[in-house]
Formats: sequence, structure tokens, C-alpha cells
Amino acid sequence: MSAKQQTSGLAMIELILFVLLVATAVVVARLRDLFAAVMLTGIFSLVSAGLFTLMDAVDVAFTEAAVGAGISTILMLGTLSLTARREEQQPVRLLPFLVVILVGGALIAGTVDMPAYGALEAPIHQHPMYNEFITGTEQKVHLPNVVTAVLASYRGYDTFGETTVVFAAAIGVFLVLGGRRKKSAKIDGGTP
Amino acid sequence: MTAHLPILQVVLPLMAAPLCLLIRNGPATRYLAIGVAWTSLWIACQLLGQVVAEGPISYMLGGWVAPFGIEYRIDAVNAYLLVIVTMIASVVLPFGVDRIPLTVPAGKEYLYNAAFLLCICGLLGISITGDIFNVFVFLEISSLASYTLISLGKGRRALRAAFSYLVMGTVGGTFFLIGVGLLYQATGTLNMADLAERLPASFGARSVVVSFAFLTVGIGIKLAVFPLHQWLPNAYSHAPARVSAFLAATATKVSFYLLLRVFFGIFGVTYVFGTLRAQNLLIPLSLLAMFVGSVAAINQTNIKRLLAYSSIAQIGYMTLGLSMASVDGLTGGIVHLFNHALMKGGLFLVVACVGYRLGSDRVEDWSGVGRRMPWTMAAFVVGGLSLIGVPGTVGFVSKWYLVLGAINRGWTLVAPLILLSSLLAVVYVWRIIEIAWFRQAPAGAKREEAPLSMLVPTWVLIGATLYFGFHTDLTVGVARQAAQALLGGTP
Amino acid sequence: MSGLDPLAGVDSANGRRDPMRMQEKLVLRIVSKATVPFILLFALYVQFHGDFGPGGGFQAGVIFAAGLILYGVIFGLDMLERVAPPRVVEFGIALGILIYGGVGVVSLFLGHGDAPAGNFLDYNGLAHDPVHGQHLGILLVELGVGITVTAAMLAIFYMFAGRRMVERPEFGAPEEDQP
Amino acid sequence: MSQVMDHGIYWLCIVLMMIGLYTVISRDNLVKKIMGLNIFQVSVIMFYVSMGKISGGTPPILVPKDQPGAAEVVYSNPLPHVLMLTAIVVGVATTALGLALVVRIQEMYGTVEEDEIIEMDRTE
Amino acid sequence: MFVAAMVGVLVTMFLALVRAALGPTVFDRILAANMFGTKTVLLIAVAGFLTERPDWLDLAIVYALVNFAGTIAVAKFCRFGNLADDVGGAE
Amino acid sequence: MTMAIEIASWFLLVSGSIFCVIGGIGLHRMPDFYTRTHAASITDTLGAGQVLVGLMLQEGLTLVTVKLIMVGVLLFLTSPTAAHALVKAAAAHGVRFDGAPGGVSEAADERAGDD
Repeated sequence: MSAKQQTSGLAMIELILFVLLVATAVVVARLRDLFAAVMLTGIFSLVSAGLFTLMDAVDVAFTEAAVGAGISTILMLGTLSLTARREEQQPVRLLPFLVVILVGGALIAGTVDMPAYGALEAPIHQHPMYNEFITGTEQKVHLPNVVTAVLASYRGYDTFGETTVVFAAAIGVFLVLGGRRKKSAKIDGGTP
Repeated sequence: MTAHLPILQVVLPLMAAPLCLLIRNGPATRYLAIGVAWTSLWIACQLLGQVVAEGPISYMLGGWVAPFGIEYRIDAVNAYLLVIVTMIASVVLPFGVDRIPLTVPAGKEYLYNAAFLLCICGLLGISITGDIFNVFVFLEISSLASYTLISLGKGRRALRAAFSYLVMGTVGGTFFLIGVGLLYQATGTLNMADLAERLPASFGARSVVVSFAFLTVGIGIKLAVFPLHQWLPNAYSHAPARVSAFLAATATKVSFYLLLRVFFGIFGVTYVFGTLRAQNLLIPLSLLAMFVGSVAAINQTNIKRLLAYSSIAQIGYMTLGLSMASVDGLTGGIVHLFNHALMKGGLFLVVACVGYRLGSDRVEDWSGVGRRMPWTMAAFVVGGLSLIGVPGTVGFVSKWYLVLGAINRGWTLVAPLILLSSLLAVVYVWRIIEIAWFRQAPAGAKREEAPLSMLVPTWVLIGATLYFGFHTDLTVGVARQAAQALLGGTP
Repeated sequence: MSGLDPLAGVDSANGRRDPMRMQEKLVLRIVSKATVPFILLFALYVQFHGDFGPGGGFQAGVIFAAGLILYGVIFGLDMLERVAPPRVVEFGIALGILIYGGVGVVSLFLGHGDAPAGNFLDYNGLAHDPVHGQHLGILLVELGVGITVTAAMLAIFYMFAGRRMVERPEFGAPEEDQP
Repeated sequence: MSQVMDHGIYWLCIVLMMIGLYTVISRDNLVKKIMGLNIFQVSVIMFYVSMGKISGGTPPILVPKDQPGAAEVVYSNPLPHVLMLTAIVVGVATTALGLALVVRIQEMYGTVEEDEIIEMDRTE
Repeated sequence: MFVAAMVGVLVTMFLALVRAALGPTVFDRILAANMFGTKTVLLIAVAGFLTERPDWLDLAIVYALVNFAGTIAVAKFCRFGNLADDVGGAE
Repeated sequence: MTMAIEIASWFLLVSGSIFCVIGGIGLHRMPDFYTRTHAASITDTLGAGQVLVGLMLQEGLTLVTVKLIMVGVLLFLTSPTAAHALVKAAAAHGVRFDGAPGGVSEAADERAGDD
């Protein structure tokens, strides 16, 4: 099989997976059984992780699979066990639809003159940064995984921030959900 | 060590937050936070002095050269902002320092202080960085911390306010991310200086226009620019008093700075106002914000909500100054940023003082409060006058420059409109003053001033509005330098 | 949920348990006893192999936490809390960040080459030659990320799983832990 | 037609974004809103990652120098991947905090439907 | 030939997705989701061979593990309505 | 010899994926939940197993094969367990054998949600 055929074959698979992904998203958005919707967000994450792999973003796929299909699903289940399992009927609203059409139209208009998908001529591949990351990782950091090198060294400060985001979320959940192991909310007669 | 001041500015509060978790003791972390805030203020002043004397400072994180690594870049604009944020933090944190246990969930004070420190660190991180993706990261740190802090407010409405802020804020953050992505694909870089250099080559591309729009809308949501402001009144009126004082004085200011940076530092004044003609949209929106905000403020029955709507109007002044794109207008906008931080912070602290004694933020319950808490209410009067823009207060200075900018630009219609909206401010400020001073207090009310630990910080801010109302050289001088730096195109 | 619990044969409100539960979970218990250590081991592999293949501190932390959460889901929250006490978890959240920031601060004092002192997170000075310094720095930093992420995810899970469903309050129900 | 081939992936990303955004702004159920936010964020991540792809490229994990053909290997751009790792983390952090708020709202209001909550706040 | 395997897996994924969307019971959905997960594992494995970078298999392992953890959590949730109780009983 | 391995590997890959598709179809054609479980299990054991063995034959004896074996063992261990847990849960919920939706179907939920 020639390299070109292989590339186009992969592109085809990417496209099919993407259509699957969009279908999943539509189903998630439409389902009123939240439990089923949670299951499908798990699937959504797995499909998107598969797509990330095909787009060469192995680390992103790794993370998305672990986070989306693992932690997020478990958190959502935890929430559902404490709230309602079904979404209630609601009227169709026009305004959000208009907003979405507007935003989406703007974005599509903006992408038309972007470089083609996968083109080597795109500015982001031509900027010296791309070269520096590949060769610099080899020479100065000396690690095979470029993503790890960029993540932890070149842009290590972003990763510091990222860890702080997780920390902030944990503090937030601590403060919001606070007192653990409540058997029931205590209800007394006073007003706040 | 002075070479490392830029990074210490952010890392100090950041590292103090996990320390709070190790200490696990309310009062100890409280004083730790205050110490950190004061040290940060000192660092910020040092940095400002350095910048004014020697020009922009650049600090390469990890020792990687600029476009490859992340760069901290401090010029007059963000040094100014660092001072504002740290100053407000160092005044708000000691506010009611001996009474915090009453307002924070029991046993969780160390977490509360950690969240506060993270919020400060996020805001400082946004202000100081020269890398646009780094902005996003710190934006999210500060946002997550502020959602948490807002949700701690009294009553269940605080939860809803925090949640809708979370949804709006995340959508705004994601819009910002889309904008950054489009910029990145057009230029291949994330460093702001590098962006400014490479962007003109692709100004013709539609993706750059769309990216500009997305960045503006994303920041606009965080800034609560007029049609995107819905989250703000709820968030500020239901948050704990100290938190609303801090956020009202800093969070929107930092967002405004970000807008300035994107407009002038990245896209450049000729592109934004010459090619895209952003002023055609911005000026009407700013004017609308000024009037809608003020009119809504007049109709409020809750004082925090009133002040929140007034904030929306004041943000209108700032964006108006920005859309003038002249040295005078920008100076007005930047000075107003500083001044508004002082007076809104002060006013929210007054509300906190009164709320502490009265337990109510409703306008009706304030009748006769002037005689019960004269010092506190005197502070409110001064702050209110400044909000109106009476000469001798800081509010006058910034409005003066805005009017000057409008006249210089030849916008004869805008100048009277600024004055007219100030008249609206008179209406809502006077309403409070009238109720507080000239109505009878309910029977049995005795004179009880707010505790000193609350009164002193309040008066520090209010006193500053008076001080800077007379000594304008410092604020206006730096603001003018900042405005020139922005218009000169050097990021 | 109200539709589910009676059918499940367990009244989760008062923790009454039916006799069937003990033996029916035999398969689950045995398989998970085999799987959980493997997950944890794999997380460690991801943590320390991240320099060479996909993965790194964050991924490892999430997988580690997922393994522990699986354990908690099967053996109960109480058992999990015996393995990973909440206090320790809370300590871990802070520890990871302090390691990360600590590496950054230490690098402020360590010079390399001609520079008397490095910048924040400049790993070059951490060892005798810059490449080793980079390796060491990345290793430590990823470790910090891993610790914080594991601890934070576990802590968040504790918060959610440790709560019980509250009866619907009437209109205007009062706050509980607000003053 | 070539336009579609070249930009189809981006457009699908945008369609996905809009599904997410629509769910966020139109649904009353707060859990559903969070799910919408998730979809929205994942689609943005997808957008970034697709920008970093180079056709015929491989993942940015360096092939050993001595391996045959190592010189011609093209690596996809690693920077978008790095950025998106951070974005995923931000996403899960927001999700966790949002869900925590939802749980508290359920406890305080007895519902997670926004219209009912607004109604309660109004009549209170 | 890898492509053929890939197409087979993709078709299966699609079928599973339809089942997950249709229901009718929650358990059908979970079953479909679980099956979907294992098929993703296969997809990644085959894709690794297709692009001649089979070191992606770490990813497949993660998928398999996370999928298992997720399914167990879901089954637990279905059975007991929460994630905290000790299912096996202390011994 | 290599030719034989090649052919065997192709055969396994193709038949594995065919089994997967058959399982997928079964997921739709089977009348009730329990029989569907059966169909799904086929894809996990026969389908996945054959594909993985096919891949192993392609690769020969390397680290990749070890990892493939690991994946295979994991799938063989976890998916029956997951299926087991699921079926137990379903049985406890009163999902019936005759293809009619059981206690937790959408329709039942609709009713339960109303009260």
C-alpha cells in the first residue's frame, strides 16, 4: 500500500469517526434521560480520543480517555445520584438557536481562508517554534517525547498553572460541598 | 533577587495557597494571606518604579528565549495594574480581620483564604504575562477561585449566581481560546510581542477578523460589557461582602486591561480602529452601558445590586475611553480603571460594614443609618460623590479626561452624554444618602459604629479617592505613559 | 432515583443490606483484586515512562485515581478511606504543587554555565550538565503534577460519593452551614 | 469540492462546537448545561489538534536516529497538543466545580431545572 | 487489510452507538457503551499498525482499564443509586 | 513460513472483524437485554481476541506483542466481569426475559419521574 493511499484511507476513517462523534453529540444533546446521556458522554470522549490518536495527538488522546471516560463519567454519576435522573420537558427556544447560527456562521466564514487541513505550509508549521521544539527536544532536553519536553520544560510554567487549576478546583469542591457524610440536610425553621 | 521580582509577584500568592492547606488553621492562614498581599504590593511598587525609570522588563520563564518559552513582560500598563490588584488585595484582606469566622463556613477558613490567594494569583498572572495562552491558564485559575468565593455568599441565590457565572465565564473563556487558536493558526506564535510583529502580514485574512471578534466577545463576557453583563449583578450582589469588594475592584479591571492589551498590544490601533472600525460598535455600546446601567441602578432595592449595575455603567466609561483611541481618551480610561477600583472597592466595603451591623443590604433598611454609623456613612458619601464625579474626587479626574478626549476627537455629542449620565449617578447616589441621613432610624437603634478593623480599610480606600483627587500627577502621569506606550504600538 | 432504590433490594437511606449481596459480588471482588493493582502499576509506568512514550504526570495521576476509585466503588468508600485517608489526600494536593513550585524556586538559586542564577523553572542548573538537569527537572515536576492530580481527583470523588441524597426541601428552606 | 476536503474537518469541529453551545444556552437542566460545556470544550480541543496535524506526519515522539528512514519522518506539530492538555485539565476542573454547585443547588432548591429555580427566586 | 479490520470495527461501533441511543433499557445502553469502549481499544490497536507506530498500545491499555472502571461504576450506580456503599460487605 | 503466518494473520484479522460486525448486528436483532449481552460478549471475546492475535502475528515477538497480550488479557478479564455485573444489576431491577422493557425502561421512568 502506498503512503498516499494510506494517508487518504486514514483521512476517510477520520471523517467517519468524526461523523460518529457529531452523531453522539446530537444524541447527548437530545436525550432526556440524563443517565443515558452520561453514558453517551463517555462514548463521546472515547470517540474523540480515537480521533485525537488519528490526528497524531497521542498524549491528548491519552488524557481525554482517562479524564472524559473515567473521571468525568464518575463525577457525573455522583451528581446524578444526588439530583434528578431525568431532564424535564421544556419549550423550544428560538433565541439560542439564532445565537448559535450566528456564531457558527462567523466561525465557518473565518475558517474558509485557513490553510488546508494537514498542509505543511500552514504558518504554525513554518514558524521557527516548530523546528525548535523538534530539534531542541532532541539536543537540549534529550527526550524522545516532544510533547513531554515542551509541556514540562519549554512551557513548564503553563503546566504549573494547569496544576494550580486542578488545585483550585479541589479547593472549590471542598468549599462548596464542605461537610462530608451528611446523612440529611438539617432543616430548622429560621430564615437565613 | 530583584531580577526575579516579576515571577515572585505571581508565585508568592500561588505557593502560599497550598501552604494554607498544610497549616489548616484559620487565623494563621489569614495572617499569612495578609502578609503575602502586603509583600506583593511592595513587589508591585518596586516593579512600577523600575518600569517607569528604565522601561519594560522582560523575564524568560525556564530560561527559554521568548517565542519558545513563556515570557513575562512588564510595561507601564501592567505594572500599573499590578499595583492596583495588590493594593486592593492588601486593603480587602485585613478588612474585618478579627471577624472573619463569622462570615466564613466553620472550619473551612483556611480553604477560603487559599481560594482568595488563588484568585489574587490568577489576576496577577493575567496582568503580568506576555504569552497569550498563559493568559488563558491564569484566567481560569482566577475564575475558578472566584466562582468558589461567590458561591460562599449567604443564601441559596449565591449558588445560582455562582453557577450562572461559571457557565458564562467558561463560555467566555472558551471563546477566548477559540480566538487564540485562530490567531495562532494565522501566525504560528503565542507570544504577544511576536504576534504583534507577525500579524500585519495576515491582516487581510478573514480568520484574523473572526479571531478578533472572538477574543473581544470572550473578554467582553468576563468584563461584563453591556449586552454580555447579565451574570454580574447576581454575582456581585450575592457574593460575600469582602469578595464582592475585591472582585468589583479588580476582576473587571483586569479584564479591561486584557482588552486593552488585545486591541493595542496585539492587533494595533490602526487595524482595530482604522481597518475594522471597532469604534462604530464600541461607542454606542459604551453609551448604552452608561445609561442602561445607571437607570437600572436607580431602580434597585438592594444596595449591592445597585452598586453592581453602577459598575456596568462605569465599565461603559472605560470602554468609551478605549474606543477614543487617543492619548487623552486612553488616559481617561486607564485612570478611570484605577479610580473605579478605589471607589467601588470602598463603597462595597461600606456596604459590608453596614451589612455587618444591620444584617441587611436592602435600601429601605438603611433608613437612619447615617446617624447610627456616621463614620461609615461619611465614607459612603465621599465614595458616592466620587462616583458622580464631583471635583476634588478621583471620579472627576477621569471624567475630565474622557470629556477632554471626546472634545479633542470632535465628538460633540458624546461629551454632554457623559455629563448626562453623571446626573443619573447623582440620582441613585442621592437616593441612598437621603435614606441614610435624612430618614428616621427605627426605634431603639443606637449608635454603633462598625468595628475598627473594618472601618480603617474602608477609609484607606475612600481616603485614597480624595488623595488622588487632588494629587493627580502620580496616577495621571503613569496612565499617560501607559496610554502612550499602547498607542505607540510597543506591546 | 426514587424509582430505582426499591427495586435494587437495598434501602440506601438506612443502609439495610440484603443477604444476596455478599456472595453475588464474588466475581467482581476477585477480578478487581487482580485489576486494581495492575491499574496502579500501570499508572506508575505512565508516570515514569512519560518521557519516552505518551503520558506524563497528569495522565498518571488520573489513572491512579481511577484505580483507587474503582477500588472504592467495589469495596466501599470506608475501605478506600482506610487506604487513602482524607487527611493524607488533602496533604497530597498541596504537596504536589509545592514540589513543582519548589523546583522552580530552587532553580532561582542554581546557576549554570555563565549565568549566576537561573530563571524560574530553569532546570539546566539542577544537575552538573544541562541535559541531566532537564531530565531531573522534568521528572520532579511531573511527579508533582501526578501527586496533586491523584490527590485532587480522589478528594473530589470523596466529596461527591460521601454525600447522601437530601429530601426535597420546601420552598425557602434555610441554609445549613451559613451563619 | 476541494474546499470541502480541505476544511471539512474544521467545519465538523464547528458544528460540534455549536451543538455544545446550543446545549449550554438553551437547556434548563443544569447537569445538561455542564454536558454541553464539555462538548463545547472538547470540540475546541479538536479544532486545535486538527490545526497541528500534518498529512503523512506521525505523533511527535522522536524516532531513534539509527532507525532506517528516521531522517524523513515528519512530526505533527507538538505545540497544539501541549496547549490542549492544559485545556482538558481546565475542562475537567470546571466540570468538577460546576457539578459540585449543581449538587448544592439541588439541596437548596430541590430541583436542578433553571426555570423552576428562577420561578422560586421570584416568588420568594 | 488493516483497513478492512478497521472498517469492521467502525461498523460495529456504529451499531453499538445506535443501540446506545435507542435503549430501550438503561442496561442496553450500558452494554452498548461498554462494547463501544472495547471496540475503541481495537480501533486504536489497529490504527497503530496502520500508521506503523505501534507504540500507541499504551493507549489501548488505558482505554481498556478506564472502560472497565467506568462500567463498574455505572453498574454500581444502577444497582445501588450511589457510589459509596460497600457492595461486597466487610469480612 | 512467513507466508503462512501472513495468511493466518490476515485470516484472523478479517474473521475477527466479521465477528465484531456480527455481534453488532446481534445487538440489534436480539429480542431482550440478556440475549444482547450474549451478542456483545461475542465481539469482546471472539472478535477482539482474533484481531489481537492477528496483530500479534504481524508483529512477531517484540514488546508490542507483550503489550498486545496485556490488552488481550485485560479484555478477557474485564469484559465478562463487566457483563456479569451488568446482568446482575439488570436482574435485580427486574428486566424481563421476554423482550418487553423491564422496570427501568424509558416508559417506566417517565411514570416514576412524574410523582
